[in-house]
Amino acid sequence: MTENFPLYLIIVLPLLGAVLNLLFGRRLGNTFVSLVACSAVAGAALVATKAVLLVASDLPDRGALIDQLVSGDWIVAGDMKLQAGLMLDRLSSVMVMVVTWIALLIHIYATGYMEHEPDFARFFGYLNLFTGAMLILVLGDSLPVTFIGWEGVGLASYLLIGFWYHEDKNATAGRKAFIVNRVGDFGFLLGICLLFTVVGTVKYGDFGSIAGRLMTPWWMGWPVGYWVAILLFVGCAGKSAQIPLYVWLPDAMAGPTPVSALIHAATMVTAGVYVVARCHTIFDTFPEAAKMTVAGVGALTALMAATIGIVQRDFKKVLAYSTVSQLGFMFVGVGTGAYTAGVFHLMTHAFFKAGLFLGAGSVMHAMGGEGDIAKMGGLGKHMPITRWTFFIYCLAIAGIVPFAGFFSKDAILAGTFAAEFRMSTAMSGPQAQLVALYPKVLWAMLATAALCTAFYMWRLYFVVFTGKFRGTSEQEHHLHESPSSMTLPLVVLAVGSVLAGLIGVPAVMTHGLPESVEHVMTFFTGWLSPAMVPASPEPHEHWVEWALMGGALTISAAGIGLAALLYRGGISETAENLKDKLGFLHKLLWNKYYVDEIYDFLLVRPLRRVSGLLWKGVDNIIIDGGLTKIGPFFVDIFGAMAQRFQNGDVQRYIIAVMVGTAGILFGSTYWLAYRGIQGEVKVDKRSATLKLGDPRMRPGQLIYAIDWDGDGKFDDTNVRFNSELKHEYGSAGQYKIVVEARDPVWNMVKRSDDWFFGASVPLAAKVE
Amino acid sequence: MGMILPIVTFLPLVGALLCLALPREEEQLHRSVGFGTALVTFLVSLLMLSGLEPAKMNHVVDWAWVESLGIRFNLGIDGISVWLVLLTTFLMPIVFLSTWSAIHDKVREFIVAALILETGMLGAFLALDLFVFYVFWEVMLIPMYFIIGIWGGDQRLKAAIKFVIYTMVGSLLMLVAILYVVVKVHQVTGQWSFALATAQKLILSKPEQIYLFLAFALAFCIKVPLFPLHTWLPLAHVEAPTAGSVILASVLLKFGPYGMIRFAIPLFPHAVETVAPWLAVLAVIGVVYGSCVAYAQDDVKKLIAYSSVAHMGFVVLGLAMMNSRSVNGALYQCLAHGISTGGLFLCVGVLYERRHTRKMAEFGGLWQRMPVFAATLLIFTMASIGLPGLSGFVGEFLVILGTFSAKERAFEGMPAMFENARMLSAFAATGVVLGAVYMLWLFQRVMLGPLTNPLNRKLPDMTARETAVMLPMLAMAFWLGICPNTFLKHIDPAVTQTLTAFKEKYSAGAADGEARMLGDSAKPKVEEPAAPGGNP
Amino acid sequence: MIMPVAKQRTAPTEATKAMQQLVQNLLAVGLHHYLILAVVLFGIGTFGVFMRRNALTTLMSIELILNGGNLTLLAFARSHQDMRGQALALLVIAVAAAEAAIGLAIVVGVFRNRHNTNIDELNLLRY
Amino acid sequence: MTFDTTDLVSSLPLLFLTVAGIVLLMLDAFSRVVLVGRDHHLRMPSETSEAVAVPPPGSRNYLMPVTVLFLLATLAIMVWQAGTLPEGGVTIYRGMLVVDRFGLFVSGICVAAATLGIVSAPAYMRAHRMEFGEFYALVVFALCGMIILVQAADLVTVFLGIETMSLGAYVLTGSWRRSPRSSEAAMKYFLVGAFVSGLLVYGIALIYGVTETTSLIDIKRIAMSRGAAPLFYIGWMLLLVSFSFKLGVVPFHMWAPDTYEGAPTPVTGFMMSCIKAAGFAGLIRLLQGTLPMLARDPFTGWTFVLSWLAVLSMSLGNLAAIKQDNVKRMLAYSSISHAGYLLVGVVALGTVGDAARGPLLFYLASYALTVVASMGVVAWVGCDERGEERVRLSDWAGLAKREPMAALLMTISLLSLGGFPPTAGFFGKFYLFQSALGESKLLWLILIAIANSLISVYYYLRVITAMYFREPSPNPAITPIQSSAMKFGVLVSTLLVLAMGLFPGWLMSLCAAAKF
Repeated sequence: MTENFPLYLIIVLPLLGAVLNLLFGRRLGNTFVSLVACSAVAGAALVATKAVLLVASDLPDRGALIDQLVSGDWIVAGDMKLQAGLMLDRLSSVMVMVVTWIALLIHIYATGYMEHEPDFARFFGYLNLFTGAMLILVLGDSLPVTFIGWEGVGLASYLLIGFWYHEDKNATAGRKAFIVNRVGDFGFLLGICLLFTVVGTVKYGDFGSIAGRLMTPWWMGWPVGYWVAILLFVGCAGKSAQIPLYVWLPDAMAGPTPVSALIHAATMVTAGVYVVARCHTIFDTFPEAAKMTVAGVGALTALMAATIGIVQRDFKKVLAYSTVSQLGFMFVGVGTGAYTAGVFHLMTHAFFKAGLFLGAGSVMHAMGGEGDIAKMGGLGKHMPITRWTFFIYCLAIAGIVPFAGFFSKDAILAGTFAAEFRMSTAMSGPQAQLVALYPKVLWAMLATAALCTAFYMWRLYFVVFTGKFRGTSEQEHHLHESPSSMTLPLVVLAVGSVLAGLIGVPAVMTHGLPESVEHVMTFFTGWLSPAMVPASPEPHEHWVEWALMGGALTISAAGIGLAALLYRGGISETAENLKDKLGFLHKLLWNKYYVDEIYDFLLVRPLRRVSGLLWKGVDNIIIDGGLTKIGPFFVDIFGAMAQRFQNGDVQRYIIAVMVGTAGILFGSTYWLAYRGIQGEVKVDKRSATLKLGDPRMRPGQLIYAIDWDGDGKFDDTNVRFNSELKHEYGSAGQYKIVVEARDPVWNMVKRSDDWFFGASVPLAAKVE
Repeated sequence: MGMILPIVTFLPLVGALLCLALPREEEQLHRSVGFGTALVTFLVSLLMLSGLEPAKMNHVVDWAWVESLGIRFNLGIDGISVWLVLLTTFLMPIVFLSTWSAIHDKVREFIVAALILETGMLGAFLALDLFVFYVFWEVMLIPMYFIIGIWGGDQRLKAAIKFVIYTMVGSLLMLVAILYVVVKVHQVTGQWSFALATAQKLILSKPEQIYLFLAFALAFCIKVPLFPLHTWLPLAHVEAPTAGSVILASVLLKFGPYGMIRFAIPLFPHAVETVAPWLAVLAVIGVVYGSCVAYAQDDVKKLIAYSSVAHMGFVVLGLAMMNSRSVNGALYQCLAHGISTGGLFLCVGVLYERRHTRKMAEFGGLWQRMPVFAATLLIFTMASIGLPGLSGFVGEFLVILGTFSAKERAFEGMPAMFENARMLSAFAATGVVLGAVYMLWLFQRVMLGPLTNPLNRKLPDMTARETAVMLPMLAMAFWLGICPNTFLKHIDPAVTQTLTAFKEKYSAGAADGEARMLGDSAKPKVEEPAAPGGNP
Repeated sequence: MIMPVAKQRTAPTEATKAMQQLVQNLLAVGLHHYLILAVVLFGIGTFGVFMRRNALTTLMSIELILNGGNLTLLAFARSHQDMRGQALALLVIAVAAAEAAIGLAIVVGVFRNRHNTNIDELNLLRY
Repeated sequence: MTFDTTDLVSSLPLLFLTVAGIVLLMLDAFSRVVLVGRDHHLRMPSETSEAVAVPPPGSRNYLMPVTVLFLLATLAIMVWQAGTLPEGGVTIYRGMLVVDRFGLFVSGICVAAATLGIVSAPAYMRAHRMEFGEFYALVVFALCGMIILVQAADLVTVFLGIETMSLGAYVLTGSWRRSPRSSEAAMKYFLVGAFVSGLLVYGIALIYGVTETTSLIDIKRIAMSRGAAPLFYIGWMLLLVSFSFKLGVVPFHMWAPDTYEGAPTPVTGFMMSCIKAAGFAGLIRLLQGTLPMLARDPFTGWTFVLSWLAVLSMSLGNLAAIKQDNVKRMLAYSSISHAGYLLVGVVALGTVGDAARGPLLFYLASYALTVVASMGVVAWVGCDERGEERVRLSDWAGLAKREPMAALLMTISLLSLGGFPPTAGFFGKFYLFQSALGESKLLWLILIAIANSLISVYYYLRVITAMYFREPSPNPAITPIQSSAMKFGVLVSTLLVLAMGLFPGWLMSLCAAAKF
């Protein structure tokens, strides 16, 4: 782990490009901008490739390139010292390669796609910014550094979704994305805090040794590792659009299509998967409940999004739900411990999903920005490259052998089917059986989702590229194939979609092939397995694997076939009939299970209402109108009284003087006597001790008479004392004591049982 | 170097006097003098950094002032105050530059008021004598009152009076508390001394400490402002001119936390165990509440003002937690908030100068007309909501982390204070989400969407002067986000030192009954207090 | 006890004795009588100040009050066989005279401005 | 009976002032007087058609400088005397007066405040068409009374001092003869004052009756040896009442707002500063010299009574002031509340001891100077074309635009009254509260005082608000009085207020040295 390499170049180059483009791009023209943007990313890609080669060749299996970004400490606070550095190991190598190269392709694509955009420079600035931030995310050597990139990509995503800010809809979509991501970040941040608090480190390099400390029970009987994992997963669910935080991603399609391809399909949204894989030590914490949660959420998301995808009509929305669904797949992968499979799917998905989006962009480019697939159709003949690349992507995502999607999806499905959660070892009886059944349930959900995926992807393909054109004649007139800057990336990605899967072929299939071929074909597993010690047990016997593969293929084929049945050559009448028959279901799916509405009802509107209430009610009325007005109110009232009293009548003035004089005389004497009868009684068997007067009083000022037994007759009279007086009682009982104090100067008398001017002073003795 | 602190403190005052000597009509000259003075002050104040030993007081001056009462003109700087001082001196030239065209009425008066205000702020940050601190603390008040009242908006009278009255409520009680402490010191030692160092050695009984702490804390919490003492702030912010809002948000609010960590907490450690949990709860309420109320606003400035309530809630939370992470975070958040909110107010000033309104509904889609401005506002918005890499993140992160990792006992031997620190932390962290909610709402309503209002069609982008105002702020926003250790390397040792001293004093135990000085356990009480008038 | 008592010229009868005793008792006024008289004077003065509206009457009532004080002073001075009280009384009389003069001047001033001297109509200045 | 020369030398300031007063009276009396009828230039409001003796305008301008010279000379004599005084002072005129540093200090405050105050008088009188030549002589005579009062060592001189002071003040209050307000103010002041004089005489008589003496030292001795008799108490209460009346302490304050409002502004300033200073000095001497043994008892001692009077004065004064929109009347109420703060100092004197006297004197000095400055500005602000004072808040609106100097100086004065640093008022309050806190029993009183000064800040700020934040009223009728002497006087007093706040040390040492 000591190898030094200028990793910072990988992030600095795109960031530099961003700065240049944002600051000077407008003045320097589009050519310059595209040159800067593409060469920055290309530079990063080259440096990254060099670094990855270094990792592959010169480092031991679990080694990593590291680069101390800030010399010394980054944040120092008392006993806490955080460093900020970059780290390139095998896992991040995969990500870096995917991010840099796909980013480069999309940059190139965007130079064509955004050609006529007035804010060309801004767009590329943001895109470069995103690339830089994504690379920080990927390369960060600790959770805080990752978090910097994490938020950075969030910002870039916000900016790019709202790139066409002239429309409120786009700006709102951007805001929604950012805020939903923030909800995730809330968990992520707390996860970092918890991890740091309990374990004392947030560096990935130290994660190998923290498993023991993660076992500490923490809350509700679960180990701390579980909570850390859950909190981190909240962040991942936000970024990677999982239930319940997926709602932003479909809206995010408001951004330019290259953005959707790069950020909302290929790279950023997979960051959550990356983090789960990266922190697998934490997720592996016994009893793996966190992983079960991850897998469950992933499967649910995969299924839910896939079903929604079936009925959507917006080109990019379908792709968006597909992305959500595929991300669910990946989470099931990492959640069941098949980390390699998850990351593998991440990689292959990057190719074909980016391709799908770019294809969509190409189509919409030709359609003049139209996104409704109902208005397309028969585009295949106008745009052959787009069509055929799209065809390949669809095969890939549907999981047809030997396209990329088949292998990665199969790896996940197989991994899921084979998974055993260690929680079952901690349980017995039916509970254990339930846990054991859990992977199978997940598998079934994924299989259903895969069916849906194949169906809606091919529905998309058929509706868009086959049949008759359903748009306006003007649109038809303009239909054309996209420029080469756009088609080139399509082709490259198509090639990738075909080939990428071949480096992760399951072992059963490569059995018997030449060793070098086998090495290449199982390269991916071998590449990652040292970094990600596989937690899942050995896979099943070969026939099970073959059967699973066959099943998956069958499911995909079934989906494609169904789609062909209903949509080949345009939207068939059967499809329309089906829609009418299943009206309720269609409506539910069309409205995306009403999740947005539910959120609006449960969160957004209450927040707005509560905010208004707090402001108008608490702030303005209670605090400002009430609490801070009480004082002034009384001041005002008393002020008015004081003022009104001064009515200008001299005689009243003189009377006030006399009353004041009398008041002084009375007050000073009355209070003396009054204070004089304040006292307490202490009882000790038959004798009671009476303590009277204020200790601060001059002694001997008052003359007391005391009635010890409350019979109305004073037992002791003419007593002058200022400390204590004792009395012996003859018999036991409760006695009331009455004291009378007399001020000899004024003969002002105050009895402890009179009610004049102030409460009476109860004195009593209870003797035994 | 020995004289640098008084020089820095009084340079603005000299500038103010210079302005008074110049003829009233020379407005441009006055502006230049104001700007020049502030700039020179900033440059001179940078010298303070050289060779600064953060854990102790540097460049101390200790001059006799009112000798018979033991009042000494005692200034010093350590890691806690140095960045706050630099923040002040850094902001003032910017403020002067930003008001170049915004203030065109009574220019001389404005320059003089602002310069006097600067002297007050610097003095209060530097004072090591309770009396000197109080004097500077109050000196700040009146120029600010004038700045709000003369150059403010429609409701400026109400705002100015409210500002002063609120502040006075706290500061008068603080005055009583200061007097009480000093009288106690005198009763124990026989010496009159207002020195912070002496007062820090005084150990009082626990109830006394609680009352005195509350008296101090009230003053500081009003300044912060802590919920529910915050209602002066939105009004003052909204009505104040841009310069006033910037100074108010960036510097004046910082006196709350500064006073807490410098005075209230070290002086009355045994009160902390009782009061701090309440402060923490109020702070968290402030975070959530401020955020929610900010979301309900339709006035740009008011929204930012309420965001200050939320952000400063983090600061108080950090202080109340009393561990080195959170306190560092709190102080860091002070700086970050100074830059980001100051920047936001400067942005509002740019808008206000063009349109003379701050209603969000009046704007929308300004990005088309003012891209540079939009970028600036965006960066400050992001800094404000704590995007990593910008100023807001480090402080919030440290506070949340510090709170989350707070042990039940801030120190060994203290009673359990924070059984639910994690809950507090979680609630505070919702502020991160809510911050995004209201700030992005603001940004969208002002900058994004269609440009519908015809009055906005011809708005010019930022001028060169305005850009010059923003650039240093932007640079600082990035610097604070990227290289936190530039600042933490000074703050951290000082915080550690303060907490060590706190622990030391705490473990000496509260006095029962008679007050005593730290270090001497059983000193006989001095019989008759000597005359404060210094009778021979 | 201090005041002169009527001299007896012829041998008295029982009746005259009784009468004389009565007279003597009546005339044998002591310190307290003077003090009570002073209080009465003081009280009448105060009552006058409280009740009368005319500024001049009020002035005269104040003179009564001052005289009550003077009488007390003189009584005590006589009782203490001390001249200081007498001197003080003289001083008070002098000052009272000055006060009266000034008072009258003020009354005149008021009258010139308002044409009456009722003190309860002096209400330009209030609240 | 021969006069001791030391008597004459020691009472030199008093004698000098008396002579000065007579000289001024002569100068005025022999100035030219013309008889005028109902002159339309002067616009007498009076309905009477009688001719009035009115001196030609400007004929007596020289009186003010002459008076100032006299007062400065007196001040010089006092300074010289203070240097030569033995410790503990000199008792002169057979125990009637005592010349000590305390007395000299307070006399010095009075004379200095009067000097700074009267420089604004000629311009004021000219502007308000109230040529009144006796003004200066009366001021000087009232000052004589004050000096007698603060130096009094005997009830006789106490009475004499109070009366001399008051008689001068009565006349001065009514000196604006054509103003119904002025004469009404004088009438009210006089009636209540004379009534209270009666109480004073009666109180003195009772004390004399019980103790058989009028000398304060003897009274102290006798009271301490015999204990207190009811009559003594009553007498003492009556003395307290009459002092409270002079000081404007609630509930004996009711004359004060009316009188202060109605009196010509320089006279108001003179009364607020000098009479308050002299009255408090007399009260301190009376209480500390006569009744120290009673002070420490919290219930029967005078501290108990005075602390409640202090609470009442502070609160009522501030509460009523907050409702005023007449600046002069507001300052009158504020002076009532300041009497309350000062009473806190007196209470501290009783509980804490001699150490509290310095702060009290400091407060007196700072208040006297501040009041002189603020009243100077009130005079400066001006009058309408009929010569009526314009003292409503609305008249002050936008003063900063019309008269920036006046507004600035007034602001400083008001800040001082409100207790903002770095002014004398702040340090005065600070010092006072600090000394009072020496006895923790008084914490409650200080908290009330603090609450009150918060209220007071509000109404002082209202004036500043009006001056700076509001636009000038469109009515152009208000003409500021342009007089360099007045401006000079206000400026000097304001600078002194600032200097006392910034460098209070010199005054503190003077205060501390001002002992019996």
